[in-house]
Amino acid sequence: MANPNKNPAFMFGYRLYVAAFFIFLAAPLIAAGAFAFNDSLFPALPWQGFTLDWFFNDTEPKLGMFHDRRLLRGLYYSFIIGILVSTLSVFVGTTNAFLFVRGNFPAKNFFYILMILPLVIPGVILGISILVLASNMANGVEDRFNLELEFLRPGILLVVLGQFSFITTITSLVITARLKKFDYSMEEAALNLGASRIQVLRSVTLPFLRPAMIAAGIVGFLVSFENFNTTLFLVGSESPLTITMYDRMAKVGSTPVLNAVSFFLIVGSGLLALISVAVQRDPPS
Amino acid sequence: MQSDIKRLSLILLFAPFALWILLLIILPHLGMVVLSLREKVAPRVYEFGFGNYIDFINEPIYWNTLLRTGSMSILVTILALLIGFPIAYYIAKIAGRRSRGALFLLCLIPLWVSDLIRAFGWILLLRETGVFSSFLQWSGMVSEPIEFLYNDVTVVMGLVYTVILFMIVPLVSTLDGMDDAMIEAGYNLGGNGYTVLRRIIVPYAMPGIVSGCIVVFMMTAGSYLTPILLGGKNSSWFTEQIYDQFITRFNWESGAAFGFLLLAFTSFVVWLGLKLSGQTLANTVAKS
Amino acid sequence: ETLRLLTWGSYAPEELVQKFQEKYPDITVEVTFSNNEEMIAKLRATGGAGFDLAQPSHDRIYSAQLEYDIYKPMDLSKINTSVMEDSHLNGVKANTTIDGEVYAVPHQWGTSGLMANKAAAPDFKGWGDLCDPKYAGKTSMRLKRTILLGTAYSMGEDPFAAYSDLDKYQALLDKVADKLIECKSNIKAYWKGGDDLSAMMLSGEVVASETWDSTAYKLYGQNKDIVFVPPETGALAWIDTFALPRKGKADDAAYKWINFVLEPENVTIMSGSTGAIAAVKGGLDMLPADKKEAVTAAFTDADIANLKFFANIPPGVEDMEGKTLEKIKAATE
Amino acid sequence: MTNAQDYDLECTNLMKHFGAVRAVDDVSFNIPKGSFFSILGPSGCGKTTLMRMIAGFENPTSGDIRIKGSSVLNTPPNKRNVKMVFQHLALFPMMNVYDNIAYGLKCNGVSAGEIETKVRDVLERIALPDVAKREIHQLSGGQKQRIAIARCMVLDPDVLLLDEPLGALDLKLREAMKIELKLLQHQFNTTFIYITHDQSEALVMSDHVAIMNNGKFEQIGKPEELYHKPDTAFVAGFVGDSNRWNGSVINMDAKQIKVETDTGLALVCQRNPNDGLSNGDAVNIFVRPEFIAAKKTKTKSSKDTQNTMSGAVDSILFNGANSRVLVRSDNGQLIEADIVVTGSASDLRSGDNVNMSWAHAQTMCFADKGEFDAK
Amino acid sequence: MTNAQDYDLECTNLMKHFGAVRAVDDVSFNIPKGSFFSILGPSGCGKTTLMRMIAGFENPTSGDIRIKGSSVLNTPPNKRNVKMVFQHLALFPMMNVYDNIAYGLKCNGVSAGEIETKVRDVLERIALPDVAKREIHQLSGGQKQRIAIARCMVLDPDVLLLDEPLGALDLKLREAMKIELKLLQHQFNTTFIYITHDQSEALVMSDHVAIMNNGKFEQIGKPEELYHKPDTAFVAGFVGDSNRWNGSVINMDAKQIKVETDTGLALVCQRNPNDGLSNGDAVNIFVRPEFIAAKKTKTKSSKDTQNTMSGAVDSILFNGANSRVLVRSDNGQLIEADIVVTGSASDLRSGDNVNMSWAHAQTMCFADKGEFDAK
Ligand SMILES: Nc1ncnc2c1ncn2[C@@H]1O[C@H](COP(=O)(O)OP(=O)(O)OP(=O)(O)O)[C@@H](O)[C@H]1O
Ligand SMILES: Nc1ncnc2c1ncn2[C@@H]1O[C@H](COP(=O)(O)OP(=O)(O)OP(=O)(O)O)[C@@H](O)[C@H]1O
Ligand SMILES: NCCCCNCCCN
Ligand SMILES: [Mg+2]
Ligand SMILES: [Mg+2]
Repeated sequence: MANPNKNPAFMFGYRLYVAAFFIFLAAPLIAAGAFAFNDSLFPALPWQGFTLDWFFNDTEPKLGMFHDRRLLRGLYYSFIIGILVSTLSVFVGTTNAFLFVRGNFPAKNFFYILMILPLVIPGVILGISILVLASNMANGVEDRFNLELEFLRPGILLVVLGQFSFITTITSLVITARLKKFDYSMEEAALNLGASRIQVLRSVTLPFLRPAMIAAGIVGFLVSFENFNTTLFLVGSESPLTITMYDRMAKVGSTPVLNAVSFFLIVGSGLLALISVAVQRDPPS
Repeated sequence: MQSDIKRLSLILLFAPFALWILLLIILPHLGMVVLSLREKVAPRVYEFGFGNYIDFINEPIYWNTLLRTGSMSILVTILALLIGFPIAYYIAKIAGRRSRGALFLLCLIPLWVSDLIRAFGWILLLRETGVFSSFLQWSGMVSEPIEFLYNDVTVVMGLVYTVILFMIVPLVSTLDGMDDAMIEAGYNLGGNGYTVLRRIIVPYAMPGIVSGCIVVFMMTAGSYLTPILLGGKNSSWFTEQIYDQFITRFNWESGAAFGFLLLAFTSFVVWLGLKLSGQTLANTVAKS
Repeated sequence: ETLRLLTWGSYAPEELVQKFQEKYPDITVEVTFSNNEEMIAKLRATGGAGFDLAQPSHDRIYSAQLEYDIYKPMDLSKINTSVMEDSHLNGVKANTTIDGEVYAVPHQWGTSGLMANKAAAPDFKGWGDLCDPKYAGKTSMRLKRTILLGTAYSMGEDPFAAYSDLDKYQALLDKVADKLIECKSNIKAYWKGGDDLSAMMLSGEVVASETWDSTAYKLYGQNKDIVFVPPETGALAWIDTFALPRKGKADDAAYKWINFVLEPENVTIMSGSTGAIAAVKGGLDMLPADKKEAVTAAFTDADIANLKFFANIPPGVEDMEGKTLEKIKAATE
Repeated sequence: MTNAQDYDLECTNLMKHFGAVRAVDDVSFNIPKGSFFSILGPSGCGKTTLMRMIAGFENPTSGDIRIKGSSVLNTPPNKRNVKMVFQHLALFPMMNVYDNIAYGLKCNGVSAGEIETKVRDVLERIALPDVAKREIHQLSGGQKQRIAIARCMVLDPDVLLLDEPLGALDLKLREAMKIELKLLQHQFNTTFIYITHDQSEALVMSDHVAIMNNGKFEQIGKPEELYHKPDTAFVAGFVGDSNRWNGSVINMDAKQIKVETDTGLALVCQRNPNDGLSNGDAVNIFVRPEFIAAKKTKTKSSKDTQNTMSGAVDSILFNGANSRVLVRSDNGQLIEADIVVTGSASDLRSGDNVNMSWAHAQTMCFADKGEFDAK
Repeated sequence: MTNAQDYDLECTNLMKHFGAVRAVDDVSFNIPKGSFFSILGPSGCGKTTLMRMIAGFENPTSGDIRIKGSSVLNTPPNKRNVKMVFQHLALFPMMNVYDNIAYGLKCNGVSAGEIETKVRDVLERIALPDVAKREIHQLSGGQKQRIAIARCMVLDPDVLLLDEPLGALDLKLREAMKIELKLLQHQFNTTFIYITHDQSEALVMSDHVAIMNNGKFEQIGKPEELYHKPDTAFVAGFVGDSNRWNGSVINMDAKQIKVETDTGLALVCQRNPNDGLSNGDAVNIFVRPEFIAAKKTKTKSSKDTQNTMSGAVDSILFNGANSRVLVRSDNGQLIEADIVVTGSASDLRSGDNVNMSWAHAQTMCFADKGEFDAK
């Protein structure tokens, strides 16, 4: 305990503040989740009784989320995008980690700052700048060669690239931090014991990085899953879940099915977050 | 031969980095700047010029919105720091070993749920017929329903809510690295609670504070959903302005100019903050 | 084969989609919900790719096509135009013909006007009433061009007539902006989609609002006090259309969908979902009973005669209106 | 407590319990003005807890702490005139040397001019006059150490607490700092309370040493007393190296005890007046290596005031001045004795037969409390 | 190189330059089969660099390295049969003990069955038969140490290199592991090359020790030789404690040198045959504390084979068996001598007048190369 201030009244107040803060943190999530079980057509008070219809019912008007094809398709796209983004960004994050921890090249500091930059560029701007570039290229090619490069048009690929552009910074930082803790002599020890360079990488270095790679992958997946700002500009006809939900909310009308999705996501993300924390925990040494 | 291999592997490692930064960050931003320098003179006819920027300067609505976004983002950053610091301190320094991990996790959970759901939750709580208002009426504290939504205070609160985790996480990690003995030494040498906070804890946590502030400020200035969904009739956010240029006005040229202006403006604020606090990007954001 | 639909919320009820897919088992329907501005923006970004059928309103096709070239001409021979109400069909054709090619056909029509809760606001009748201090804090509107036009009418002007002289139109817009800025304090919130409006009306948070008639009809089903009020200066009429994005890849499926939803029993399902009236002969009668009741409760023949159809937006106007809206949004009371 | 003023620090019946753990268990002691007092004990015995109570970071469960005669139980840590040097020093990395030292003075509201003078002065006294403007990370380990002490001493404390301040240093530096610390204490003439689990630190530097075990003080005394006249088996075993046998009392008089070891050896030990032993009791017997003379067999000269034993040299642990010989006694036990290796022909060699002898007076014997069973 | 096979490792004129730094500077040595060879030197003298060249992690600037008679300069590190125990051990935390030990065997393509046998076997030999399934973090410091050695030994290396493997351990454990390492080396009967800057480690364990300074070997010899017959002033000063004077040669014969110290003292030193000294040369004189007898003044018994000096006891550095007395000689210099403190009345006390004496033969004298000027 690092607070010699043992004044009990002060500590009580402090604890109360901390408790209030966590209530503040949880409140909207609880609200968003709880109304999923309200047997009403509107996500609002009064409480009409408990129901699971918003998850499992298969007929309108109370179409449950597991029967709502559009939501499920959004979920599916989110999933695909998340997997692609996290795989790609873990890969590049890993090469970046090696580059910046092991590599020695001119202007390394400058490049390192470049690597961090995407994290602080507003997502909206990342989205539009990539949209603009891709469209310009596509239009240019179309005008000149009369060739339609469909992959440069809003769609899954651009969404993946847009999210990848800043999620890679996150994965790079996570994996770099781990690689910095790597005791280089471990590689020398493996070489000394007779392993080839490839064997060293496969049996010592990568296994050491694995927890960070898994954690980075999960973080990347979750950030991708919840991303809105960047995706908004890059989405084509395959909308991921956040966009689907937003459209539903803003253009159709929200029913508690959105709460059901929220509940589902809160629980799912919570579990994933727990896993990522668990894999990263080092054994006590 | 040894050095050839080294060079080759350096190139192989550099390639993905270079492709990423060049194709997804640098070129798009250059493209955006180039686009922003195109003036529309007639349908499908464009000319090079600073017209979009001149429009921005000539139209108080635009720069007012940018200033408003900037100042509210600074306010949100300060509030997040003030609210988050005691929490981070509690987690890093006061909570017991086991509850520390749990509290930290609790802090993170909202992070993994999208803005949309969080804003949705707030709407359910705060609307005139929402949970709060109903509760206040039920408890007899008020007789009329109260609308908590659609005002700047709610927007600020919602933004603080959305970003505070990005303040707490770097703070916890810097405070965690601080030897408890340092605080005790501060008291032992005669400091009171306030001196220890001001002269020891805060200076020590400075990299974390700055890092948290940068990320929070940038996220706030760049946020879209929260101000849109919780904001009232008077609240406009610069990202919304950009969105409108792109989406409802089909004016990509001025949208690109706005995007560039937002980036330049926020970067300037961050640069100023770094200068004032004597920190650098590399030893703050990169560390957390 | 996939049919990618870019349309309004509720314009592709699940029931109908299922039915369509049963009829054409090799076609899967994917729906993206949008609104007029976003439809154009999306198609502009994709250069007209990514979607096979879009449903912008009749007034939003001509200039968008001129400027961004996002649609392809329609092959009317593949559409069962005979079921369509001629006036609508001809109106839309007139609005969307460029170089002799027709770019859209009508689907449903409806009006933008007012909605009021009769119990709380019995004498609500014109656009101007939204700014009546009597209802301070209890009215709402959508900050889009409809309210600009409506307010212009309520001030005794004819905005569509002013389209021909953009300077005059700008002057009008400035007047309208002043009026709406002054009105701001009276408004509770600007609604953004059908949903927040419904919630505010049903909960009683607002008692009157600018609205699409279809939203009002839906609410009428829940609360008979909530009715659509055609403004005394005339409701603004719109026709949502079918248009083919330039790089759509499933034109046949698109035509199939168009013909399919114009079949009488499907019209009823569609209107049940949207609240709008199909632009087919006898469309009004194909409304489900409750909607029809709502329409008849709302409209007299005089109101129908007084409809003001949205005129094509000439180039430049969109920008002027956009700026005006921004000004209103940014103004502080 | 008549002349309480002679003591800088008095602790009476001090206790600290953490739940079921009695970290500090009824400890009383007084420390006279200006002395160097060490607390020596194994890890986890409660040393740090005791020190933290004195500094005010923990509240005692019961008992009293008096500084310069008045109780400080209700004085908050920042008001006690007891300064502390932390194990990892806890220098403030965001301040330079000057600011680190000036910190306490600033907290006390001392004027800038006076601060300047005092800091210069204390830097002179620790022989580092030129480092004022350095950052902490630019100092060597030993310099940091001295700055940490200076930072406290500039405040002129009644008592300076040092919690294993040498623990983090490397071997050579630790040796050098031992001497230096003692000199600094002379310099400042302030009471130092020094915590350590390294006996050589405690023995070399201290005027008095308290041996702590399991939250209790086992013995307080001068270093030589502890080494030569330990009160308990724990102290005998913990302070200094020794050869140890377990055995039992055969018979005894007022001055001597005859014991037989478990290995069948008969030994005569010095009697410790209050040992409370009686015939047949289990005992631990200790003999320090430096008191065992190991001589080649030909030189046979045992007096009857000595215990003797014969064996063969198993190995020589050559370590310069600290060399040892390991002798395997005839009944198979390994015995350690100090030897001087001169490099000449007279040195012992592996395999030599030797006689070992040591005085009865150097044979220590204590009731066996089971402390050494685990080994 | 006729019987090269008798040497496990030969280095000839080995050099390694990093830019202007000559980390290893023309070093040659041969290590006979099965011996325990230590390299002892101050930090930064090039020990690690030398070892890394042997292991293949650095290429020598010039010179040759031969293992079992054949040069390994062109053999990559993973093909050299030289295994290495790293300072922080570098055990693989993501593998358990078994997999750590099996790692090298797997890399060599040994069959699973054989691996099993070999790992069991080596675990037996390091007396840890039951830890195979443990994770690394479940081991104590000493156990980790032994696993790191086992991991190398299971590969049956020609030479085992150990780079300060005890550096990270705490004091007590380090003492215990010293003995243990020596035993393990006996066990495996493999050549160990052991790097350290701690002289007591080198002296206690090694068959031969090389003293390294500034990239060069100053002397190679048995521990006793280095201690008692150092070749250079550096070795005399670095190995063991000593009292040192600077002085100059007055006159000399084949066996002895007469010197006068800068403080005016006349001393007689043992002559080292190849010291290359002549009259008037500046010299460093060393005397080890354990050879100085400090007796109370009444016992005056100086022989003419001894140097003598009188003074008064300044302080007693009591440290049990390693106690020292600091005597202030009549001309003001502080001299350290070992004493045995028995706790009896005959012990020296501060202020006692004493005579100090030591044999001419124990007085070492070397040409002054300026190494000690800085002090
Ligand atoms: N805050 C605490 N809560 C519970 N138990 C504690 C606390 N602080 C110390 N202890 C326990 O009290 C006992 C004494 O701890 P203390 O830190 O005083 O030992 P120490 O003698 O300083 O040990 P070391 O030499 O390892 O520093 C230990 O058993 C420890 O686990
Ligand atoms: N890769 C390198 N580049 C440049 N100089 C180096 C390199 N490695 C070592 N040196 C220098 O070579 C000298 C010898 O270093 P080395 O690590 O061999 O010393 P050491 O004897 O092992 O020291 P220690 O006991 O501190 O480990 C030092 O001056 C060091 O700074
Ligand atoms: N300004 C034209 C409005 C067109 C509205 N279409 C409305 C569909 C609502 N569900
Ligand atoms: Mg302690
Ligand atoms: Mg080294």
